[in-house]
Amino acid sequence: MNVTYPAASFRQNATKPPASDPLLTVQNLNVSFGPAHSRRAVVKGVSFRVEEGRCVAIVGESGSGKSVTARTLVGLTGARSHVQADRLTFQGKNIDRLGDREWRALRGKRIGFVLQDALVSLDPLRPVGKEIGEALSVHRAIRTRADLTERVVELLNLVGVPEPAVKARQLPHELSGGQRQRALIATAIALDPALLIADEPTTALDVTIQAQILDLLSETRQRGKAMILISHNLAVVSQMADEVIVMRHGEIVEHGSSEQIFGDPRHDYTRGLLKAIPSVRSRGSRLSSSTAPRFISAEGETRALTQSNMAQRCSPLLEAERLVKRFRGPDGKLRTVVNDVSFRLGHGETLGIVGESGSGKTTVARMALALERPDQGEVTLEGSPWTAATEKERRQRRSDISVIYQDPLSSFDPRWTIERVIDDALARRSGNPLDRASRQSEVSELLDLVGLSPNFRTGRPLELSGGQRQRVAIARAIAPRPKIIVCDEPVAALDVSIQAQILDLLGDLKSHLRVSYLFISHDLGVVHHLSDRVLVMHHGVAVEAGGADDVFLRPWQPYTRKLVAAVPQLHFQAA
Amino acid sequence: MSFANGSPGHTKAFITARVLTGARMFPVPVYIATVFTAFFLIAAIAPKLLQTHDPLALSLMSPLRAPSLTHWLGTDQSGRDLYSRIVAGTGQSLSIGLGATALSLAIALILGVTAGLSGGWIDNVLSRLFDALFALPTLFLALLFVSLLGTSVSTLIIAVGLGTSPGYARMVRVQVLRVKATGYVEAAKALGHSPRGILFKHILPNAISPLATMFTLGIGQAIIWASGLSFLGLGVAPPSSEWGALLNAGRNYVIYAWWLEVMPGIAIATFALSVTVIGQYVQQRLEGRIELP
Amino acid sequence: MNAVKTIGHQSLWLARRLLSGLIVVWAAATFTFFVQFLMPGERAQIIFNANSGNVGEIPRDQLLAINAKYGFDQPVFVQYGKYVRDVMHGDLGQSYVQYQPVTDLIARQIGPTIALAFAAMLTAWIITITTTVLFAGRNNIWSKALGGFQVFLATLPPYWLATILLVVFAIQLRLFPVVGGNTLMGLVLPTMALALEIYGFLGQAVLSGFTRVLDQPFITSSRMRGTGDLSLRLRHALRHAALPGITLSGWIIGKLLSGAVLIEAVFGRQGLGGVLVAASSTRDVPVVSGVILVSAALFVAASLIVDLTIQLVDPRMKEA
Amino acid sequence: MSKPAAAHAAFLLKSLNRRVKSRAAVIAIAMSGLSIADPVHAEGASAGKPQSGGTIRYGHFQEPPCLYGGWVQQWYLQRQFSDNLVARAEDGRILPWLATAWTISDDRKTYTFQIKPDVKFTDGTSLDAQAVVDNINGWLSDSPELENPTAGPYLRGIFESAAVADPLTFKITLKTPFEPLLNVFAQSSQGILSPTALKRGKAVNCESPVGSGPFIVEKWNRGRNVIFRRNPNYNSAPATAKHQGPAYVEGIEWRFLADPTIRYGSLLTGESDVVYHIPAVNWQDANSRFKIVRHLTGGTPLRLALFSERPPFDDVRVRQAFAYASDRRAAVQAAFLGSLPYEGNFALSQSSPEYVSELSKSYSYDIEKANKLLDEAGWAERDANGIRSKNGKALIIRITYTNAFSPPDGDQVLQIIQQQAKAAGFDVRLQPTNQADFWAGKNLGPNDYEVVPLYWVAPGAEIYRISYKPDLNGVRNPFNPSRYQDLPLWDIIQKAEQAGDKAQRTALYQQAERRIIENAPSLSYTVLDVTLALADNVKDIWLDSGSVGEPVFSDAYFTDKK
Repeated sequence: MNVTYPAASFRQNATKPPASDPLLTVQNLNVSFGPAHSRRAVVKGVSFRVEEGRCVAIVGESGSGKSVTARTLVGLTGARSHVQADRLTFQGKNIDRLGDREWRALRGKRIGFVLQDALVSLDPLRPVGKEIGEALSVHRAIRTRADLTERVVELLNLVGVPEPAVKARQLPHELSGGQRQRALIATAIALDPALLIADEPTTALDVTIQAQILDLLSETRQRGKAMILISHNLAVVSQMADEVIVMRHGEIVEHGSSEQIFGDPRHDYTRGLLKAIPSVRSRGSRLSSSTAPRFISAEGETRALTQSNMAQRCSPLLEAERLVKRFRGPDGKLRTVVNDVSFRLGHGETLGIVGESGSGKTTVARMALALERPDQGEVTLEGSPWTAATEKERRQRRSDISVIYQDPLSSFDPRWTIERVIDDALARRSGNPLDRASRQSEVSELLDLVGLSPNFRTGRPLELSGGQRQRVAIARAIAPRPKIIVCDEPVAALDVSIQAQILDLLGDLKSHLRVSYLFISHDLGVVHHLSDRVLVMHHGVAVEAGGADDVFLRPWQPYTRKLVAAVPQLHFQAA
Repeated sequence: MSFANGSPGHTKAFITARVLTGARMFPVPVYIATVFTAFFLIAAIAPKLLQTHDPLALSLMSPLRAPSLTHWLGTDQSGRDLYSRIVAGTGQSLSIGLGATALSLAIALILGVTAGLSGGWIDNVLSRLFDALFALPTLFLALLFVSLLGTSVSTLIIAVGLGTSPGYARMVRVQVLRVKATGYVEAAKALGHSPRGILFKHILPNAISPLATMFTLGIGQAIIWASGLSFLGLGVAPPSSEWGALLNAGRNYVIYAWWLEVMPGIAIATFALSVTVIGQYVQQRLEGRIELP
Repeated sequence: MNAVKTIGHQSLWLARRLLSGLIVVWAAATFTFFVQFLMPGERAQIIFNANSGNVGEIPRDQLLAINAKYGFDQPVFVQYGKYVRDVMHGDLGQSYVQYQPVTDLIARQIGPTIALAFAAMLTAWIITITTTVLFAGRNNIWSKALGGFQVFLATLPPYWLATILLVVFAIQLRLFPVVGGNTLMGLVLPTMALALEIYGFLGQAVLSGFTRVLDQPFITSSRMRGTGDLSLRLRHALRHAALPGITLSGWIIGKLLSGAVLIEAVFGRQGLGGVLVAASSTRDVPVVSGVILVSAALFVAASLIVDLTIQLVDPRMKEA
Repeated sequence: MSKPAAAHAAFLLKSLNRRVKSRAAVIAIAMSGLSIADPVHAEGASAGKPQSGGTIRYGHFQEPPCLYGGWVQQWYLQRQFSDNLVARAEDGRILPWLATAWTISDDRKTYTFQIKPDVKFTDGTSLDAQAVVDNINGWLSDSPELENPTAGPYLRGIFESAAVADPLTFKITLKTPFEPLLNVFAQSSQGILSPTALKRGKAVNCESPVGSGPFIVEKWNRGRNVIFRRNPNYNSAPATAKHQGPAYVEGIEWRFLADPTIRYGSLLTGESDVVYHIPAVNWQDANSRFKIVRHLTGGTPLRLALFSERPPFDDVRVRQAFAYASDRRAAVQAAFLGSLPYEGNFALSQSSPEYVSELSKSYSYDIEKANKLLDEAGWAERDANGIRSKNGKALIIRITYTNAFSPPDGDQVLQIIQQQAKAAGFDVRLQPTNQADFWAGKNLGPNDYEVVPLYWVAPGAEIYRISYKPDLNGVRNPFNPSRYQDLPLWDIIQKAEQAGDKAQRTALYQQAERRIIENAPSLSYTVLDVTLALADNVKDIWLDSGSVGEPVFSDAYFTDKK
């Protein structure tokens, strides 16, 4: 029996007392992995219930046990797992100890499951129609081949896939991202299950597509089906859920109605999570609970204090002039990826570039770094040619502009220690070169600056967590004392609390080192939180540019409007 | 671990798991393989330490004796101790395997790195060359060399070395291309490092380290090829006790003195298996540390 | 409209592949032509010795006659040009020892070798698919043992295995004929010997692919639809896991042919093996070169088939 | 390869090819006690009436590049599809075959042959005097298509002409008398082939030769077998045959099973009816299970030729010492496991009529004699390992041999000799040479070896003409790898060849034989054999002991086939 959340408190939290037996009851669920001697508990004493027609959301960061909890309900926790519960009933039937055959009868037919990212959740070698048909034929719901085809088309139609008969014969990669996700949902609702579990159904999707998929899920719910929604995205959850369960480290930290959780979060963790979401409101404030680090580097402080910036602000640090970039596609055709994009980045300024996948924002970043040569137009750095210069000429000036990637791991030589990674960047610092000893002490200072203990010096990138890696990447980026740091989706792969820490760190460094950021992200909230000015890209074109507030709060381009509207908002924002 | 798929922590958890597994477990087969490899290395370097009899001493009174306590693996038609002969042949077999693999990798490295780095028409020409050589079966190439140059240990080494090199050369090229495209090479470029510096600091070390595994795996295969030639009577001839030559000689006795055929074969297989197990283990370790899954 | 474009794309691809295949064969021909100059001594003398005519001192005029007959008296590049032209016309030259053209010699012997190679490849695939589907990713002792067994098979010398199989199953147990000839029963043991080695490599590739695929989200996704395990393995996982195996099958054509030759030698089977071993022993270079060229062409053809098969299994490849 | 070296290699190649290829040399087997005189004839009488039918599955050893020619492996095949002019009985008598009668002129230079009437080649061409004359002229012509590498070395320089007298009569004229002429004609390589077919060119003939013999080549599946079909019109069996008329069996499947394990295994499992050659290790087993038919070939036995052109073997005492220094009798026993007898007479094989049996005891193991001879010859100094030297040059003996085709039974003898000769102070070094290298003359240059093993098969002592002809008038004898030059010996050989009286001829050949033994240009250890193992239900397969032991299947029949 779970001590923290006894059954009694559970009842109290439930908004409506159950009229009859709930659809699903989970009581004191424990799941652990590994062999008996080194068993690792991932779900600890979790209890909840789902009533007919209700949507229960489970939120939490990676490793919180939310996905495992969901998978327990379809008996798919894996061969090495150990599941134990006081009570586990579905439709009044005990599903605690089911055999393989009984589980199979349940899956798809009574409980539908939607995974994230249809590109990998649909068999890439089978037509989507077959995948949908599989759900039908496995449970022998359909007799003839013709009926099957007909029903598949019907289902695709139902989930809003255009030209369903054609699409049914196509492979997943031939469909657009949204259509794919719709098809995946179709596989789950094919047999009209009583419960639909959606595990991060919109995570890999662009924000506009995400909005459509959420609409589709809402429709499903409106047909009276119960739903469990698993997500790390609180905003998404706030739009859909009747009840919210917040999980951390395998335990439920808070459980309540949507209104209560978002309007009046009781637990510190929940509050922290809500606060960590970057948005327009969070601008200028800290997202994480950490305090600003003490900055040791005297020189940096001096620079921060003494440099008069007004004069420099006038002449742009980096200027991109009508950039055009084309790539040859696999079919041999030229594709214009960036089309006539211009921008300026001033001293100490942060320019956010926002856009959905394929909008060309990363290519712009690479051209700013002169890693890609524009087909037309040029980038100038402090007024002198940058992309037009030869690589040899650029090499000396490269220390002026650094980069932080989305995936820091691949940007580290896996054989190198953290110390060597940073030392290598320090050696590039222009001006008076540092000797070996001072570089060593500098490495420690830089690690300290990004909030890592000197113990990490000897570690290797693979041994670090995602947030730690990104901190090392930042340390490397600032080591040569750059004037500009290009950040290409630096927090896209991180959990919201880690994301908050990294964003805070970036903010702290900006004010401390007086660098300028060229900040690329798909996340409008993140961009809005950090940027002074914003450039919105769509299909390679800069559709709108301006001050961050202007663009996000008063967009005048239809695309920008659509984009802003599609961002899920927290419905019950704490005051 | 299938449950973790798709969640943001997947990659991290996966890698951590692998690193931990690698660090904790040193599987039993690897222990056994190491012991065998050590045995064969000693046999190659100091065969006298392991021999129980003089491998060349005839004992006309005890021909074709089955394995026993005196003759662990039996005796051959001249009463020579088979175990001691296998030990005596280890040096030659191993040096053929090592020599051929080293030659093969040397060719592969020079040409593969050149192709991978230069790109353009040089890459095209070299790649076609690898394709053409790759299309020629190793054994056939070896036979061509035998028919051209006659048989000798050096012909064997050249033939097997050349025959196996295109496969490695392709691999080296792909490795160089892979490393060239990694984030850290770009990061180094963005830091303003020179191409030369990047080549020596990043590309070469990272492209070559997977080849260490190939080297161990290659030795076993090279020995199998070379002994295949001896087996066809086109390699090393008796009275040398190179393993393939022993197999070739043992074949005629196989109905009545099975050990003469079975034991040298087991020696080859054991050695090849041992180095393969070690090679694969090292590969796994390297993958856990170096390559992303 | 779209279909037309795809066909155009496809035939362009095919044309490019054929051209590069031709280049590979041409390069192999060039290689075998020039490499023969590595042979120490005069070719005419070697031909003479190999024919073991009844003369002690080799008269100069006889040598000249041989030189004239094989065209050795012409400049190297003229010889090369003729050689390449002949090869393109399917003429691989004249054997130094056998009284017949190399092309005829190979044409007569290649059948059984290809039959053996094909049977072995097929068998290897059947064993691969069976064992993989049955045991892969089961997380039990069999699943682990399978990987070890495959590594073991891959490190066995195939000719040795063949000898053991021959003695045990044909001579001792008498389950199969010793002199198989071209009968089906006679094909069983050679096929098994070769197939087990190939399986060692193929099985490893497919097994690791299969195990990886079983971890893929779309497999989990399908499980969540209630799909049974066997059906998952057969309908989803196998197809993906087969891809690396198919690629590997193309790469190991050379290994397959080499193995076939060794195994033919063990079983005394008719085929290229006998030709090749006899030719190498008698320095009959045109025959050895001819066999090498033919196997290069086979390799090229096999890679083409492999690529087409991959496109069939994975339609995404068509666009790449 | 330099020219002289190549030329030098060539003579070895010829002779060694035969040794190597016939392989019998190395693995031949004969239980010393076994009666081998004429097993077939002895038991032939006991068999019932032969029945027709069945195909003999014969597991042979090696596959030649052509179905006829100068190599003994080709003779075996040619014996099946062609007939010879005359036959030779085992005791040396010449008997009629295609020639029903012949006369020899008083000056012993002109032979007149009568041909059997109504004989036809299997392509329909009639076998008449013209056909035979065409054959003989072809053998001795310069045409590479027609020349006969066996008849050539015997008859070139002796033969003058062959001419047709009438359709069934022809004459051969010689420049000098040559008594072994009919012996030469009796060997299968001198089988008469259809002149019509010969016009098709060598490549076609190699594939499908046409003779008048008991079997017809139906198909040669290279790498696998030769299918022989019975010649239904066969009417020209030799006088040595057990019956006239077509063969009893329908055909022969002549399989090439080079691997001894497979060959013997196929007999064990009943997949072959007859196999050639039993490996030493299986010899005892084979004798307990199967009927063994064996012929020890005539001509020179398996021997080690000692290179006598330069030191150390230019001194006859060193050659003799090397012979005394090794216990070859023990070596043969160990290597062949009793399947082959020891033979000490290296001049002539025991099945040749001119064989002197007491010579087989020459040079028995005597280490003291060996030491004495070496001391006398000046090889008196010995180093720490006991190796002798003279004027600072060590007594090194290099033996070049090839084992590409052979199991190590024979090589083992060499390894044993190596060990034993060391006691007398010889430093024997083995130079195993691959077949491919052997063709190229590796280890065979004039300064590359001291010893090389070889043999040459023939019915009798006429082989001396080939093996011991010295280099005359600047023409080098390529078939004498000992380089042993003995003009008086050549005189004796020529006298023997011209001696019309048989007793006198035999005496002269035996004189030559003794002289060869005395001078020790070679030393021997065992004999060459042709051995077949037969399944129980096959009868009357015999070896043509009058020639070189070719297997004969035309009288064979199955006891259990309908």
